[in-house]
Amino acid sequence: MDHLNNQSPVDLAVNIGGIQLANPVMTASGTFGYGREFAQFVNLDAIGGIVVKGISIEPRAGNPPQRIVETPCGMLNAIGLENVGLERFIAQKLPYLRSIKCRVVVNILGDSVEEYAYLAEKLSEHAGIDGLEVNISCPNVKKGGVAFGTNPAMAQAVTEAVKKHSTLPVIVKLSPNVTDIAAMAKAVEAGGADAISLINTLIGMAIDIDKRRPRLANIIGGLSGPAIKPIALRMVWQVANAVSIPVIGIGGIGTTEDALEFLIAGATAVQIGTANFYDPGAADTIISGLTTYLEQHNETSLINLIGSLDTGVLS
Amino acid sequence: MDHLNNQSPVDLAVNIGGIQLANPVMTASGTFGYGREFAQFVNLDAIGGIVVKGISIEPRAGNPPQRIVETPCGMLNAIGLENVGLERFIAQKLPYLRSIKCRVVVNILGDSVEEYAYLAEKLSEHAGIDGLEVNISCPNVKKGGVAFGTNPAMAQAVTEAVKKHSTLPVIVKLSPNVTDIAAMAKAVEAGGADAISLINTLIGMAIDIDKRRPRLANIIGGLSGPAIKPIALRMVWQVANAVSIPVIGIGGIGTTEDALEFLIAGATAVQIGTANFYDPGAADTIISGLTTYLEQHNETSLINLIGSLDTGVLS
Amino acid sequence: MTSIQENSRIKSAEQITEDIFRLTLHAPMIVSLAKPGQFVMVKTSSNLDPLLRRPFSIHDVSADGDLLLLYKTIGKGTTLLSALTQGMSVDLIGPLGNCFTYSGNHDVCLIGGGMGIAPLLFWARHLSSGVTKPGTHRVLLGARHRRELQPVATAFQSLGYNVDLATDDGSLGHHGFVSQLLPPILPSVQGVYVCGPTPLMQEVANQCHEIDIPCQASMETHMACGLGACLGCTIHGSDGTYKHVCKHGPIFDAKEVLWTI
Amino acid sequence: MTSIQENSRIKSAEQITEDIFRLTLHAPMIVSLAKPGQFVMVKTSSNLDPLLRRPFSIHDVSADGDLLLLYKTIGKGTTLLSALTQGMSVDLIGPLGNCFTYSGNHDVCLIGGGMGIAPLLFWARHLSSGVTKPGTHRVLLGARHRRELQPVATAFQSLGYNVDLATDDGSLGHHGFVSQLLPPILPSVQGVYVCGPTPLMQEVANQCHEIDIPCQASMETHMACGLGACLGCTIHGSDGTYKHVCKHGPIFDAKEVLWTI
Ligand SMILES: Cc1cc2nc3c(=O)[nH]c(=O)nc-3n(C[C@H](O)[C@H](O)[C@H](O)COP(=O)(O)OP(=O)(O)OC[C@H]3O[C@@H](n4cnc5c(N)ncnc54)[C@H](O)[C@@H]3O)c2cc1C
Ligand SMILES: Cc1cc2nc3c(=O)[nH]c(=O)nc-3n(C[C@H](O)[C@H](O)[C@H](O)COP(=O)(O)OP(=O)(O)OC[C@H]3O[C@@H](n4cnc5c(N)ncnc54)[C@H](O)[C@@H]3O)c2cc1C
Ligand SMILES: Cc1cc2nc3c(=O)[nH]c(=O)nc-3n(C[C@H](O)[C@H](O)[C@H](O)COP(=O)(O)O)c2cc1C
Ligand SMILES: Cc1cc2nc3c(=O)[nH]c(=O)nc-3n(C[C@H](O)[C@H](O)[C@H](O)COP(=O)(O)O)c2cc1C
Ligand code: FES
Ligand code: FES
Repeated sequence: MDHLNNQSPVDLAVNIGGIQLANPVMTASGTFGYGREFAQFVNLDAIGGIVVKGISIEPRAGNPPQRIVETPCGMLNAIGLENVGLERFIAQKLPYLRSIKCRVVVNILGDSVEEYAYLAEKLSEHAGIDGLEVNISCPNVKKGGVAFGTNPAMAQAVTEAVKKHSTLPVIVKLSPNVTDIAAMAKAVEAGGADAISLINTLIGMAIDIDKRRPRLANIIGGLSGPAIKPIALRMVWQVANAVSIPVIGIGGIGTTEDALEFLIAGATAVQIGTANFYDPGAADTIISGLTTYLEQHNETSLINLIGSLDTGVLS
Repeated sequence: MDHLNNQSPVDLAVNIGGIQLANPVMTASGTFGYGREFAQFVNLDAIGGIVVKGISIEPRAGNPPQRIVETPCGMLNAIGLENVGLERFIAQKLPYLRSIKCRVVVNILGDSVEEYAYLAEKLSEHAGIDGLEVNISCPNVKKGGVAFGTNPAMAQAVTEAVKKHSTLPVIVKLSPNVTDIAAMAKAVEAGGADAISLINTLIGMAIDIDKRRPRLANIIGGLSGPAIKPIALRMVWQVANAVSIPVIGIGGIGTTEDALEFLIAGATAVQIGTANFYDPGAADTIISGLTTYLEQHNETSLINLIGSLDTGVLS
Repeated sequence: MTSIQENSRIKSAEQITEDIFRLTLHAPMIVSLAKPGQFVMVKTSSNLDPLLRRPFSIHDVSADGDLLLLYKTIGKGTTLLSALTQGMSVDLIGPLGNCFTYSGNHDVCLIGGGMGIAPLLFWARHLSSGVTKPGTHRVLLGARHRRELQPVATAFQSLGYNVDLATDDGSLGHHGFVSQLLPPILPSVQGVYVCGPTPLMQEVANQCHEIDIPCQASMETHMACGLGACLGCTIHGSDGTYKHVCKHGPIFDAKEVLWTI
Repeated sequence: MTSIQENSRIKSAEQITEDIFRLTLHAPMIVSLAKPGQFVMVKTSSNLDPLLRRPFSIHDVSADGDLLLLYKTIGKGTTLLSALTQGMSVDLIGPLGNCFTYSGNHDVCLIGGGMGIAPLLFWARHLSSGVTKPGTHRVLLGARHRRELQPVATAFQSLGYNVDLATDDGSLGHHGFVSQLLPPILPSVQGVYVCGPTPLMQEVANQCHEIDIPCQASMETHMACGLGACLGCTIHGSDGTYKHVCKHGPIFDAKEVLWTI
């Protein structure tokens, strides 16, 4: 555990359903490539964990352009789950990830429960992977394309299948596009999830008023960035209060203050997403910012902070 | 219909379920007071319509402070439905509203189906009210506090009750905090709604990291402003495609371009909310901006624009 | 009261200390309407972040239409404001809220702490141009350090006021809280006007309450609109109701405010 | 290729026309790594709106570490950039993407339209310092009006190039599209480099394709990261795959690009 060495008397280490992280700062799937892209901007060895771009069994080409649109304090993306596929991930991306010290979580996606199960099984065979993150925001083609993540029973089924076929800790990543996020969280907890991460993107849209066409070729896309932070924080708080497994907070986190809000709300770790695009050193900045905050507040361990929100009578 | 007089050859008039508006620009409930507050900043006679702050049967004091928090490109509010109540609304606010030329829509809220029905009945007795907007984002106290707007059957029941007790056109205002907005829209259409407006605020949260307390006394609040525009636009597009009654687009609209996106997506009118706070002349600016856009695009009638989105194969 | 939107031009932007600034804006229309104690809502950015306007007391006005703000950089909005320079324009809405009132012909005391000093200069100017002479009123001002206090105090002195000062570090005047200067003075005045941090205002309100001297306090709260439309700017009233600072205030009779929360 | 984050200082901010600007940034670390055709991602705001960095070609570099950008104000980000003045700092990430390549010892033609001229100056400087003399290469530049074209063309001329010009309104050089200047020249060159609006690049790519002359085109697309991480910056490749402009480009062999879409 050499990566836990720390000059500061402050202990940032956390455990996410069996994955021991040197600190709670991870990078979110689809926003940090396969790590290497950021080697010049952050100390990859010092990050709590990297969640790689979502992997499917076969490579996917993704959606036609235009794939991204900037929105007020946010962005829409409709990448269409472009990825190199399982085989090339293992052959071409995993070796580099293995060479860095931080924890590596592989985000997986599929069109059916079977595909998730297959990915879980295959990835469990490889060293250098510390956990799986199950992206359930994908459409279930066998159920008419309804997203796994919008139906508690389907979400539970995927979770069970992945757990059954994998020896790795399993994080299930929730979609925010639901009426009752706590119900979704309870379903995946019942399905055996070791941890929950949230939120994935909110579904949004943008229109080119001169062409009177959607800006995204896919018409709709996923909204991310600071704009969604208040929604993400609310959901993380609700989920942390609804389940007893660890929760990873995601959504608009770009500063130490943002990360602290999620930790105080009950997240055991956080993931930095869109912020990596405009501030590629964000993870580093936040890790040292957390240390400073703890020192200033005379806390020796970050654990004390988690879920420390005081909701007693306010005036 | 003297307010339809217009020097420009461009016709901005629209009809919302029986309410004839000189132009599609309305102001959103809770963001424009009772009109008078903005008399110095906009030409109230020229606005399409004003939706007044939500009215309950009895006056409500609202939530303790802190009630508002700024967020990236947005704000959270937890006003707690503070309002003067039915009686004082009619005695003190309605006379002024009657004196201005634009259409007046009264936003109503209640804790039970019966309360909505009562309000609908009483308000129908007064001249100077052109329509009702039913805020179903409120908790149904008889159903354990689940919001009317998150359950299609409950939403339909409220709509039916209001329709039955009112002679006025009824707009039902949807909550965005649901998995399937189209299902909600269809339910209120089935309940007899004359029009649908959306979106109300998204539930969010903010934390004071030094006090480790929620910033809002109410813990959670409603997110509004430009941050939510992409979500609102997507929902308006989905709803406009799901129902055949007119749709009013709301959410983060602050510029002519924003309003045009919603109209092209299928909204027959728009409401300006949070933008009134930072740009109190926004409604005026947008009305003249719409005229300019139509002139530049050689359109004589705004109607042609509504739902003109071309989602044919994109590349 | 009438308020308008006015695009003002920066005539000067002075940095007083590291984090305190004085901005002179040419805003003749707002100035012509302004009364002491009122505030303006300032657009600090041309973009959507920060989204909302920021409220600032009208620090002073001049006969030729200048409006002064005295402010401290504490976050996004004030930091952006501090980067503006002479000649640039600033969008204002104002004047907003109610104003200080003076029932005439007796001596009063103005007490300001930190940026709470801001509205008091305009009020002092108004009082000095009225029925009474400045010399008979009292002005007590407090701040962290002399650097912060001196330039602001000078403005009161040049109106002819006798000003008593206090600093947290003793670098100018009394070493301690400005409220500690009040007890000996209180019996000789018939009214008090206070603005500053809540503990200061509460302490002054208490002192006044004890010997039944009228006290007006200028309250701060989070605001979205400043226009009475959002209902966001509540404080607790002593009668159990909520008060809206932008509409019922910002100036309140100290007795109307529930100070204990 | 290596890229870094560098906080550059503005050495000069020139306004060329109403909407065209030239920014000279001191960015010695990026300059030391930069190759012609590469771009930088520029933070245009200190706040969260606009959120994303903006991509700009490296227009030119100097031996003492200056990096030039040539840009047109079209929206939020570029408008904010245009308000920056000498001495202010600008956060850059770069150099990013691949670069123009020259296989040596033959004559080539550089064609730029509008802001597409930007990357060509750095490339022209590079070519002129290499094996061949500037005089034997051709440079064709087009823009809307002489005001826009003249100052930029001068920079190429001072490198020793013979520059042919075209303007949309005929105010300087050929009255019409710059691509119309190419046909007589094409047979005498062995390579073409083009950057500009898509119709221009497509037209040039077609002309080159017909007589089988290699053509490199600098492509534009919406980018979130510039680092190969977001996968947002796709264009259609002629082989049916998607290409990522920030990683596979921005310079593409014109044959690799599907121009018909
Ligand atoms: C009626 C009134 C008059 C004021 N007059 C002055 C003055 O003359 N000089 C001066 O320096 N300050 C004054 N303030 C406080 C000033 O409005 C805040 O310091 C300012 O809004 C901070 O903005 P920011 O973006 O820098 O801070 P941030 O912390 O980034 O602001 C975040 C949000 O919190 C709000 N906020 C932060 N601090 C305060 C505060 N103390 N009171 C109310 N809202 C706050 C902001 O308006 C914004 O919505 C006044 C406040 C009110 C209500
Ligand atoms: C590799 C590359 C090099 C470029 N080099 C130059 C240059 O040297 N000079 C120059 O003037 N412009 C250049 N551009 C275009 C420049 O990036 C855009 O003009 C700029 O991003 C517009 O930003 P804005 O905020 O002003 O416009 P807005 O319209 O407000 O931007 C909204 C969004 O659209 C994107 N966008 C807008 N226009 C374009 C465009 N043409 N290409 C890609 N994305 C766009 C923005 O990046 C932003 O995400 C280049 C683009 C790329 C991809
Ligand atoms: C360009 C882009 C690609 C993404 N790809 C994935 C993905 O492959 N799998 C996944 O689970 N989430 C993906 N996400 C979602 C992010 O991991 C994250 O949940 C979301 O962006 C919210 O966090 P943020 O606001 O910090 O970006 C992607 C997000 C973006 C912006
Ligand atoms: C301060 C505030 C108060 C509001 N009060 C009400 C209300 O009483 N009834 C209602 O239906 N919606 C209310 N809303 C929601 C708005 O009418 C609107 O639906 C929402 O703010 C989204 O639009 P916007 O992003 O343009 O603000 C309120 C919003 C705000 C910000
Ligand atoms: S600030 Fe909006 S009502 Fe007072
Ligand atoms: S811009 Fe992000 S991958 Fe190219």
